[in-house]
Parts: sequence; C-alpha cells; structure tokens
Amino acid sequence: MTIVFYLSAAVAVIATVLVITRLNAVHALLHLIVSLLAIAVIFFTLGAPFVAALEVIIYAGAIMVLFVFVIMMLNLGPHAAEAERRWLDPAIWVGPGILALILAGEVGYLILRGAAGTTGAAIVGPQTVGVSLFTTYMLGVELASLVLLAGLVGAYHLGRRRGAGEDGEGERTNG
Amino acid sequence: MILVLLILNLLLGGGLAWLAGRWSASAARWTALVVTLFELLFVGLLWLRLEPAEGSPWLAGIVADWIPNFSVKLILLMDGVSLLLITLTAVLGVLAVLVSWREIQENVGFYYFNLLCVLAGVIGVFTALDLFLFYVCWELMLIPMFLLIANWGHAHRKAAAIKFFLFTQLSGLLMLVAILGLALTHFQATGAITFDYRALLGTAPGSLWLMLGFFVAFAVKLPAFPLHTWLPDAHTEAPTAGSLLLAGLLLKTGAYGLIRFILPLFPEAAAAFAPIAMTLGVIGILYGAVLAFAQTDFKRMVAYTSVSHLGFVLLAVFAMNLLALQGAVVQMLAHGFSTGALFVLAGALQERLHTRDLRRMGGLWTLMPRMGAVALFFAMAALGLPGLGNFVAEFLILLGAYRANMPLAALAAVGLVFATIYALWLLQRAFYGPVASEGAPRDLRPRETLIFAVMMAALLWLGLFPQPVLDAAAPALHRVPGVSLHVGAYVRGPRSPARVRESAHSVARPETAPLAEHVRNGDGSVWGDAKAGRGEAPAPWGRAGTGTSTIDDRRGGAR
Amino acid sequence: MAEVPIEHGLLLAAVLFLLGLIGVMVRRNIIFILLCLEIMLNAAGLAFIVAGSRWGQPDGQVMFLFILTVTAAEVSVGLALVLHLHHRFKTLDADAMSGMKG
Amino acid sequence: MYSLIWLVPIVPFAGFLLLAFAGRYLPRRAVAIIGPGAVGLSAAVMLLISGQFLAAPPAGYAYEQTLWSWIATGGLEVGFTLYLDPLSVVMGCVITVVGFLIHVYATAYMAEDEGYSKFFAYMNLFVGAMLLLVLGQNLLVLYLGWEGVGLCSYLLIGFWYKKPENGAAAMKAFIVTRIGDVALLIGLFLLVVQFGTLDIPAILAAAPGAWAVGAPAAVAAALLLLGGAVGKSAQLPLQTWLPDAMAGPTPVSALIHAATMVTAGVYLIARLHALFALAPGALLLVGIIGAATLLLAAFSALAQHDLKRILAYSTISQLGYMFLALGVGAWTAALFHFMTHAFFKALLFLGAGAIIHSLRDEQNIFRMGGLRRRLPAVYWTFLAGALALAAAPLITAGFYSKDLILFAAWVSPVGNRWLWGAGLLGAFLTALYTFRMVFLVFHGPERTAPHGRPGPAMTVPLMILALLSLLGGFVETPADLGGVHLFSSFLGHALPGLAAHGSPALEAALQLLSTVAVLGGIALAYQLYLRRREATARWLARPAPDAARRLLLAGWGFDWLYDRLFVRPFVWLATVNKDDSVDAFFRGLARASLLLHGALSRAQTGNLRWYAVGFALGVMALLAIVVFR
Repeated sequence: MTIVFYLSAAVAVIATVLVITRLNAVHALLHLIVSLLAIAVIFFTLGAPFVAALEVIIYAGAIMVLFVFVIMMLNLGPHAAEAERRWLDPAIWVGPGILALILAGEVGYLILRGAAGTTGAAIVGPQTVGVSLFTTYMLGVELASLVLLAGLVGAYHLGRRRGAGEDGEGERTNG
Repeated sequence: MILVLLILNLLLGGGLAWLAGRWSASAARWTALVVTLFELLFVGLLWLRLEPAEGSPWLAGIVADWIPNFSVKLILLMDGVSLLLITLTAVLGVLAVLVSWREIQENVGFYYFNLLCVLAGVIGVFTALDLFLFYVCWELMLIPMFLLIANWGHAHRKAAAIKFFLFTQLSGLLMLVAILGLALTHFQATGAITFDYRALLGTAPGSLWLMLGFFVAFAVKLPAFPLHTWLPDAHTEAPTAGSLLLAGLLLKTGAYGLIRFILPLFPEAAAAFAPIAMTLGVIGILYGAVLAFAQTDFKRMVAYTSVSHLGFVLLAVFAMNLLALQGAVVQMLAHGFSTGALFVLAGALQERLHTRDLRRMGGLWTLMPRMGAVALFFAMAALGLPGLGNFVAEFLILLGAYRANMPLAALAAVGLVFATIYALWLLQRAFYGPVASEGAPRDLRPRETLIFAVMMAALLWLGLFPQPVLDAAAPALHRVPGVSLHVGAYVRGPRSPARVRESAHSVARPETAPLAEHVRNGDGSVWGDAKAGRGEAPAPWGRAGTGTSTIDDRRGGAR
Repeated sequence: MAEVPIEHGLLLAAVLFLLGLIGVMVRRNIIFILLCLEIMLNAAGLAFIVAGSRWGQPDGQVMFLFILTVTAAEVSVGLALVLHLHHRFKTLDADAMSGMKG
Repeated sequence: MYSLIWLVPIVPFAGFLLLAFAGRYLPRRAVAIIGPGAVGLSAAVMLLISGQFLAAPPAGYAYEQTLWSWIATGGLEVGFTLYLDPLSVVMGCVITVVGFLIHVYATAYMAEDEGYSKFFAYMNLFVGAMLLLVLGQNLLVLYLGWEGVGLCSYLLIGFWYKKPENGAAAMKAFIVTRIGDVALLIGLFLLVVQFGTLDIPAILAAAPGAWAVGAPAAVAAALLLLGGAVGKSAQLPLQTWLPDAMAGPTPVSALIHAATMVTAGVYLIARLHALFALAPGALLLVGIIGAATLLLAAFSALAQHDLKRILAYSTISQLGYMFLALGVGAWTAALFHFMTHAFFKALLFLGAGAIIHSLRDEQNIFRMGGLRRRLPAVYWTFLAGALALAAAPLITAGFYSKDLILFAAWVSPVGNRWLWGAGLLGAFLTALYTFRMVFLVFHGPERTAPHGRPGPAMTVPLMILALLSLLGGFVETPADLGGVHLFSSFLGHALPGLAAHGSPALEAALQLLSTVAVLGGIALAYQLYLRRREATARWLARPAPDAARRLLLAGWGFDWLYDRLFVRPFVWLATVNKDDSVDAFFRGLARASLLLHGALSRAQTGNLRWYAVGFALGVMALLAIVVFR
C-alpha cells in the first residue's frame, strides 16, 4: 500500500504541473480531474475512505462539471489558446518559481524539523466521521450550510441574465 | 449641583437654539443670547453664594458615580481658579453670541448649538476632576470648535480646521495614554482603580513620561513654542466668535491644565522639567512677537501675539512660585479680553473693508475714530501698558520668573519691547497714515460698542483693582505643591508686620489635606470621599520606591 | 494501510499547494486562476487528512468536509463572477480588470 | 488739606475722560475751558497744598495717602499710594504750573486743528500720568505714570497721524524709551527680590543697611534704574528719539519733550539717590553719560537748521547737565536746573511755536530773519529764554542753576575736573548755538513775512514764563552773590546736601570762567551769524566743514548705526521667518505622509496576480520569522 501512496503522489504532482501549464482550459480541467482522482487514492491509502469517495463524487464530479459547463458557455475558441500562449511568456515563470522554491524550502524545513510518526494507523470510517460531524462540529455544520446557501444565492444573483440584448452582444463577440 | 446646572443649561440651551433655528434665524440668536445671559446670572449667583468649607479649596461641587465598573465618577469641583475662569467663560459667551449676530447668516441654529457646546465643554474642563471625565470634556469642546471653523470660517477653513483637529486630537490622545498610565500606576500601588484627581495626587510625582503626556496636550492648546503652528491658521480662518472663543477660552484650558494637573500631579517631574519649559516659554514670547510683527494679515498677527502672551503663562507655571502663578491667572483673564477684543476688531474691519490685509488698510482713524480709539486701547493692553490687566499679569509673572531664573526673566522682559514694536506697527499700518481705502465704512455700531466697552472695563478693572482676582485664586494656588510662597530673599520694613509673619514659611506646605476633606456645595450638604483620602490608603508610599519616599520625607519635615 | 511518514504526506500537500500558488501568480486567465485555487484548497484538505490519519481521529476528515463546502460555495460564486465579468469585459484576462487600483 | 492730594492727578484724568468720551459733541469753547481748566484746577490744589507744606510741614516732611490696595500677594504688597515730600512738591508744582500755561497757550495754537478735543484729552492724560509719576509712593505707581507719559508722548508725537513720518517718529520714541523701561522693570524686580517691597521710603531706608558701598547688587540695581532714566531722558545711548519727537505739535514739545516728561529720568535718580550713593561706579557712569551727552548734543545743535530740532538737541544737552549734577551727587543742583530749565525751555518752545505759527509752519531758521520788529512780544520773551538757556550771568535763572552744577562738579568728592571742563565747554557751546538761533531768526534781513501777531492766549503764558526764567533763579544763589538757599534747604528734607563746600574765592573764580565762556559764545555767534554771515556760509561750504556739519546734522550718525545694528536685522529676521519656519516642520510632516500615501496607493494596482504575489511574500516573511527565530 505504501507504494500506492508514492505512485499516486507522483501522479498527482505531475498532473498538477500539467494543469498549470496547459493552454487549453478543457485540457487543464481534465488533468485536474486526474490529479484529484490520484489524491482520492491517497485518501484511501491513508485510511479515509469516506472522504476519498467524496473527493471523487463532489470534487472530480460535481465541481469540475461546473467548470466544464462554464467553459462551454463561454465558448472559448482557438484564439483563447493563442492568447494563453502569448500570456505565458517563459520569463513570467521565473519570479513565481523562485518564490515558490523559497517557500518550499521554508515549509519543508519546518515539516522535517518538527513532525514525527506515521500515518494510516487505522481506518476511520464514515460512521465515526458522521458521529463527530453531528456532535462535536454541529455548529460548524450549520455554518457550512449557511455558507452554501449564501453561495447559492450569490451565484444566482450574479448569474441572472439582465436582458437579452446585452447577452446576445456578448455571444456575438465571443463567437 | 450648580455646576451641573451650568453645563446642562448650555447643552440644553444649545439644543433649543438648534430647534429655534429651524423656525427662524433670529429666534436662534435670541435663544442663544438668553441662554448665555442665564449662564452669566448663574455665575453671578455662584459668586454671591460662595461658602468655602473650612480648610478646603473647593467652593462648590458634586461627586457621583458615573461608570462604576471602571470606577469612573462624575466629579465636578470648583475652586477659586476655576471660578475665575468660569466667569470669563460666561462673559465671553455672551460676547461671542453678540459678535456673531450679523456675521453668521447660514445655518444659524446649528451654529449656536456648536457655540454653546464649546462653552459647555470649556466649563466642564474647568471643573471636571475625574480624569476620565476631564478627557471627555476636553473632546467635547474640541469637536464643536472644529465644526465652527470648518463650516463658518473663511476661505481656507477646511485645511485650518483639520490642522487644528489633528494637533489637538493627537496631543489629546497622548494625554489619554498618560491618564491611563497614571491610573495604572495607582492601581499597581494600591490595587484600586480610580480616575479621581484627588486620589491620584502623589501617585507618580516623579514620572517624567506621564508628565510629558499631559504636558504635550496642554502645550498644544496653550500653545507653546514648537507646537503653536495650528493656532495662526485656525484663528485666521475661524469666524470672529470662533477666534474669540479660541483665544479667550480654549487656550486657557491649556494653561489651566498646566496649573491644575501638571504641578500637583507631578511636582518632581515638573521641577526637573522646569528649565526646559521656561525656556520654551521665553522662546514663545520672543518668537511669537517677532512673527506677529512680520504678519500682514490682521488676524494672523493677533494669533501670533497670542503665542507671545501665552509664553508668559508657560514661563509662570514653571517658575513655580505664588507670584508667577497669580500672574498666570491674571494673564489668562486679561489675555482673554485683550486678544479677544483684537479678534473682534479684526472681524469688524473685515466686515467693513472685506479684507484682513494690513497692507490694504491705512488712515482708518480718519474714517472711524471710535474704532481707532478702541484699537489703540487694546494695542496698549497687548503691549502691557500699566493700568491695564496685562501689565499686572506680566509684572507678577516676570517678578516670579525673576526669582526662579534671572536670565530667562530678563530675556522675557525683552518680549515687552517686541510687544511694543508689533502693537505700534499695527496701529501705524492700519489706523495712521493717509486714508488708503475708498468708501466710507461705518464706525462702531451700538452692539459693537457694548462688546468693546465690556472688554475695556474688564481690562481696566484687572489693571487697577486686581486684588479680588488675586484673593479668589490664592487659596487654590497656595495648595499647589512645591510652590514657594514668598517673594524676597528677606523682608524688612516696619510697614507690615503681617509680612514678617508670612515669611516664616517660605515654601508652601504641600497639601495632603484636600484629599481627605469634605466637599461642600451651595446648600450645605456634605460629600465625603473617604476612599480617596490618602490618610486611609497608606500603601502607595511603601511601594513606590526611593524617589517618592524622599518627597514623603520632605512633606513630613514641612509638616 | 499505507504506513508512510507523516512528513511525506505533508510535503506532498505543500508541493501541491505551491504548484497552485505558482499557477495563481502566473496565469492570467481567470478560469485558470480558479482552477489553481482549487488545487490549493485541495492541498490544504490533504494536509488535514494526513494529520487526521496520523492520530486515527475523524477531525481531519471533518475539516476536509468543511473545506469542501467552502470550495463548493466559492466555485459557484466564482464561476458566476467569471460569467459576469466575461459579459462585461469581453475577456478573461485578470490583468485587464484592475478597476480597484489605488 | 493734604488729604486732597488725590485730586491733583485725578482732575486731569477726569478731564481726559470727559474730553475723550464727550469731546466730539462739545463746542470748541467748552473744550478750551475743560482742557486747561482741569490742569489749572490741579495746579491750584497743588499750590495750596505746597503752601501748606511750606507753612506747616507734615511730620517727617512726608505725607502718604493710600487710595486702595493695588496688588497684595505672595508677600508683595503694593498700594495705590500717593506720597508728598519736598521733592514731589517741587516736581508737582512745576508740572502743574508749566502745564497749565502751556494748555492755555495751546487753546490758541491749536485753534484751527480738527483734533481739538482729542489734543486736550491727550494733554490732560499726560499731566495726570506725569503727576502720578512724581506723586507715586512706590515704584509701581511710579512705573504706571512712567509708562503713561510714554504713551501720551507717543500719542502726541503722532498727533498728526495722517503723515506717516509722524507716526514713525512716535513709534521710535515709544520703542526706544520702552527699551529703557524694560531695564527699569528688571531693576524693580531686583529691588523686590532684595527688599520684598516696592515702597520707595522703605527701600531708601533699608538699602544702606542691606548693601555695602559698591556691592554688586547695588551697582546692578543702580545700572538698571539708570537704563530706564537714560531712555526717558534721552541720554546717550538712547537719545535718538527726542529730535524726531519734534514731529508733534509745538505745545507738546514744550510740555513733554522739554519741561516735564524727559526730566523723569532725573527725577527717578534723585528719588532713589540712596541706591546710587551705594554704587559709586554707577554714579560715575551717570556723570560721564551726562557730560558726553551734553557735549554731543550741543555740537549737534550747532548744525541744525530746524528751529525745533535746535531746541530738541538743546534739551538733550541741558538734560545732560542734570545728569552731570546727579553724577557728582549734587541732587539739589539737578532739581534746581530741572526747574529753571522747565521755565526757559518751555518758554523757548512756545516762542518757537508762535514764530512757526505766524510763518505758516516754516521751521527753517535760514528762511527766517528780522522778526525782531514784526513780533516784538515774541522777540523779547524769546530773548529772555535764550539768555537763560545760555546762562547769561546774574540776571537769568539759568545762570544760577548751571553755575551750581559746575561748582558742584569741581568741589564734589565724587566729581572731577574733566566733568567740570565738559560742563564749561558745554556752556560755551550753549551760548553759541542759542545766539546763532536768536540772530538768524530775529535779526538780519527779513526772509519770510509773518502773518499777524499772536494773541493774548499765547503771549501771556510767554510773559509769565519769561518772568520765571529771569527771576526763578533767585531762590538759590551762590554764597558770593547773596547766599540764598531757599531751594536747597527745602529739598534738604528729602535729598541729602552736597558734602563738600569750596571757598568763596574758588566759587568766584569758577563763576568768572563760566561767564567768560558764555560771553565768548555770544560774541562768537554775533561775529559768525550776524556780522560775517556770508564768510561763515562760504567757509561752511568747503568739503571738510561741510562733512562735519552733515555728521552733526545727523546727530553723530546714531540713527544710521542703530538702523544697521538693530532695526534692519530685526526686520530681516521677521521678514525671512514670516511664514514660521517651525510650521515648515509640520508642513513637511504632512507632505511626507502624502508621499507615503502616494507610494502605498501605487502598490494597490488592482491587479489580482500582484496581490497573490504580495500574499506569497507575506507568507514567506512570516515563515522566515518562524524559521530563523
């Protein structure tokens, strides 16, 4: 099982690197799904089957589908990929890369200095999680529901169409 | 109770004037006038019903709980110095209402509301002896003043108002920090939180930093030399009544604070700081006078004379002897009238000539002889002509300062020459010479004549019969610790045996009594504030370290 | 069960997080920025799961659930904003939308 | 009777108040009655009181009246107290009597001026203040009067305020005297701190016990008081204001700048003689200042062409004589000269005023001439005054007073030959410039025709003053000329007499010398300005004498020097710093925060990715703190 962890980790990292370097949004999305699936496997190996399932269902399923919808609605054509190529000048990677390296060094130092022990001591199943969720974290759950409600209302408000003329114009430009 | 009445009268009267202003402008004016006249009446009653309790400097007062959770109390107490300043406030309040009669035509009700709020805040400052309440009143007078300048001022009023606000507000915050620091020190020493002035006496007599917190706030208000620069702008842009209140009252709160708080709360730190403060005072005297000479704007010039005159007060407070403090009190009153009158004069000239630029004036005596005579009178007051109030003040201050520090007093006396120069230069440019402006401006109106007559009478009275003022202030000033009472190194002359008797104690006994004493109000009821008494709180001396124990020894010895 | 050192799990989370951060800093397309944010949030969730797994407690998973809800809400609002902005600016370039500069 | 003393200063004050508030609405005739009337009433009361003082002097030759307690605090008690002793009696009588005569004169002189009531209001205020000065029992009341007369001097010099140069002269007078006043004030502080009181009798009584002769404190006190006296009495180095003060109306020059106010310094030193007696160094300085001033001013008077300026320099010079007398300890001689000087100098100024009046404001003596026949009354009175000023022997008051001073300078233990020599040279110069003036104005050909003759309101005071100038000296004559000592024995109750006495032979010899000097001066003036006038003018036109003449005309260049040394630096300093350099700091603070605001607001680009970078940098920094702590 340990080997599965490291394999999945390698897949996740490679897929993620591909996500941030793709020019086409749909390609990037597909790589992200691969990455999320790999992480779901990792969750499973770490003894968290419940969240592994959620990762696949909600993340890779629902949320990514939402992205797909939006990308399709925006109807991005080949000129979008062309624009991406123009924007992604190789020089632009240098600064963030250095920054990320420094951060990685710091975080790595902190992680390697302090922690100890191994993972995957036991499987923590959905039942345990559910009990914890609806007893200890009851208030958190309620708040999360509120957040979701707010997200719903906000998304509805923002996504509401404000008249056909404006909308049609937008489509013509994109098409 | 009457002190609460004094403040409430102004606050409620201000609200009433605001309401009346919605109906008609003149209703607001008359309301404000009636309110201030009532205030004057109350103050008159206060003078008549003075019944000082035995051994207590407090003439009237009230002590009540306000915010018990933080031991904040409503303590309003009045001693002789407060009484004199409250009287000044009441008189100038009436005059300020009269001065604004024609000048203010917009939003009259709200204007008078602000005016009366300033007065209420000033009276609060002059009486509040809970430091927290004092701070509240300090802010209460600041904000309406800011509004007065920002709304009814001249061309650059916004910038001037903001400058005024920033200076006073920042320094006020420093004072708040110092107040909290003082209360904390007291808490660490005794375990009790209190903001009661009387309890905090002797808490940190040597704390230079806490003293500086207070000092900066008062020095800005005063204004003392390097912190004076808000004053010319604020004065120049404020409406006439604003300048009158600013010069007559708000600056006095700084001087009052020095006498009321710095010296009694921090006698040792003040003594250590005295050479610097006196030097600042002298620099202020000379610097203000030189700058006043250079100005071309009438109001700006008068503002710098204020800097010069209040430098005398700073010098006096830190000279730390009775003569100088008496002089400071008289100077506060006399400056309120003389400089206030010059501002009113500037306002009257601006109304007639539509300019404050001295270069565009000239020969006004020919056009307005009565106004010329008035200007002459107040210019003479400003240069300290004997027979007028400013002379008595400056004489006593310089005499006291001479005892404390001879070279500084001599330098300060040079300020009198400079004062002569700017005062005469003002007359020369504005009133003498050939007529420079066209048109025939009207001479003083009856209303203006009344205003100036009151101020002239007050100055003459202060100059020729200052004794009631000195007597009223004396009991309070006697209690300022560290203040030496006597004037000369030795006394001779058979003329006054009383003098010899007095000279036996050349240094005032620092008062511990006011802490434990009872406060009596007008109708004879007695409040005791036993917790505040140091007699029942012996702890502070034990813990406060060597610095305080020496002063304790000294007090014991003097007793 | 995979008995890996906890450091390795956390390092993986860190690497993913930083990759997401690089993406946010580099990409100009808002959709990509949103995708990278997803990566970062997911990496944070991973760190929680790793830690929860170390102690065999459900709390890490609970936290992941909360992150999940937040992500869901964020994505819905974010994507609605993307649509809105695309209508408004006719582009997805984040640099073009600098109306709030000081 | 003595209890009426408060009326003496109060009546002029009442006149001032009446004229100041109601003068505008009163007819001129009423003003002409109220103004001189108030002073006249005051003079009458003063004379009555003086009569009683002579007849039945109060105990100890001093009377005090406390009107009210002025300031009493911190061990200092100052009453509003009046004090009557021989010194104040003499001063008070001279002030009120001469003041009254000048007031009467002014009713005619100022008749056509628009500020008629204002003029008399100021004049009454002046007389009141001057009386307070001399009647004050303590130094604070004295100081009140001292500043009060300074104010009136300022107001009256600038009386014709529409001409800016008059205002400037008034300012100059006030400011220069105020410099002296500040020294006096500091001297007061020193006395208070030393003695705990400002009462003059108490100080005089206490000083010899407290201070040894020559004690530093005594010298310091004397020098500070001298500073005040020098300013008020226009002595070196503060003499520059007096010639300019002639911008005022002529009665003002007569009353304030000749007869009364400028002698306040003499009064002050005489009043506090005990302090000066304790400070021999300061006393010597008084004598030197007097001698130097009298010579410098006399030379300057020689070169003036403005009639009033000649008299002004002559006043400075005569005040120098008084200081010389004080400097040698001859207090009585100084007071005697003060009295005679008040008579003859007031007379000369009033006579000059009459001339100027009839010549329609012509003041240049070189455009006058031959007025002897056209204005006989003025001529004869003026001549009496001129003789008194020149100290013509035997018949004039000036001779007796000046002779007393010269004699004292020779014989006094603190006097010396140099001071006497200066006085003698001064006497010669005085005679020279006085008769230069007389010959140029009244003799020779007529240059400007006078308009009308002065009326009785002007000539009667002139005649009275002429009589006083001639006869006023007989109250005190030298031993060889009758030996009358009325004046000095009266003042002896207040001022100690001169210790030394010379032999009658010495006295006669000194008188002879001064007589020669005076007559020589008059004869030289006759030669130079009447007989050989053209030759003198030609000689004066040569470069060297002309340069000297211009230096003297400008009063030895003191104005120029002070302008460079004090006035310009002060004005420069003030102008440079007009916008308050301290405020520059606060303005800089405001500008700095604006700059910071600009920088920070530029950091807010509105660019999402930059914010992310900033976020990353922040995390990096925080982590770095954790890592490297």
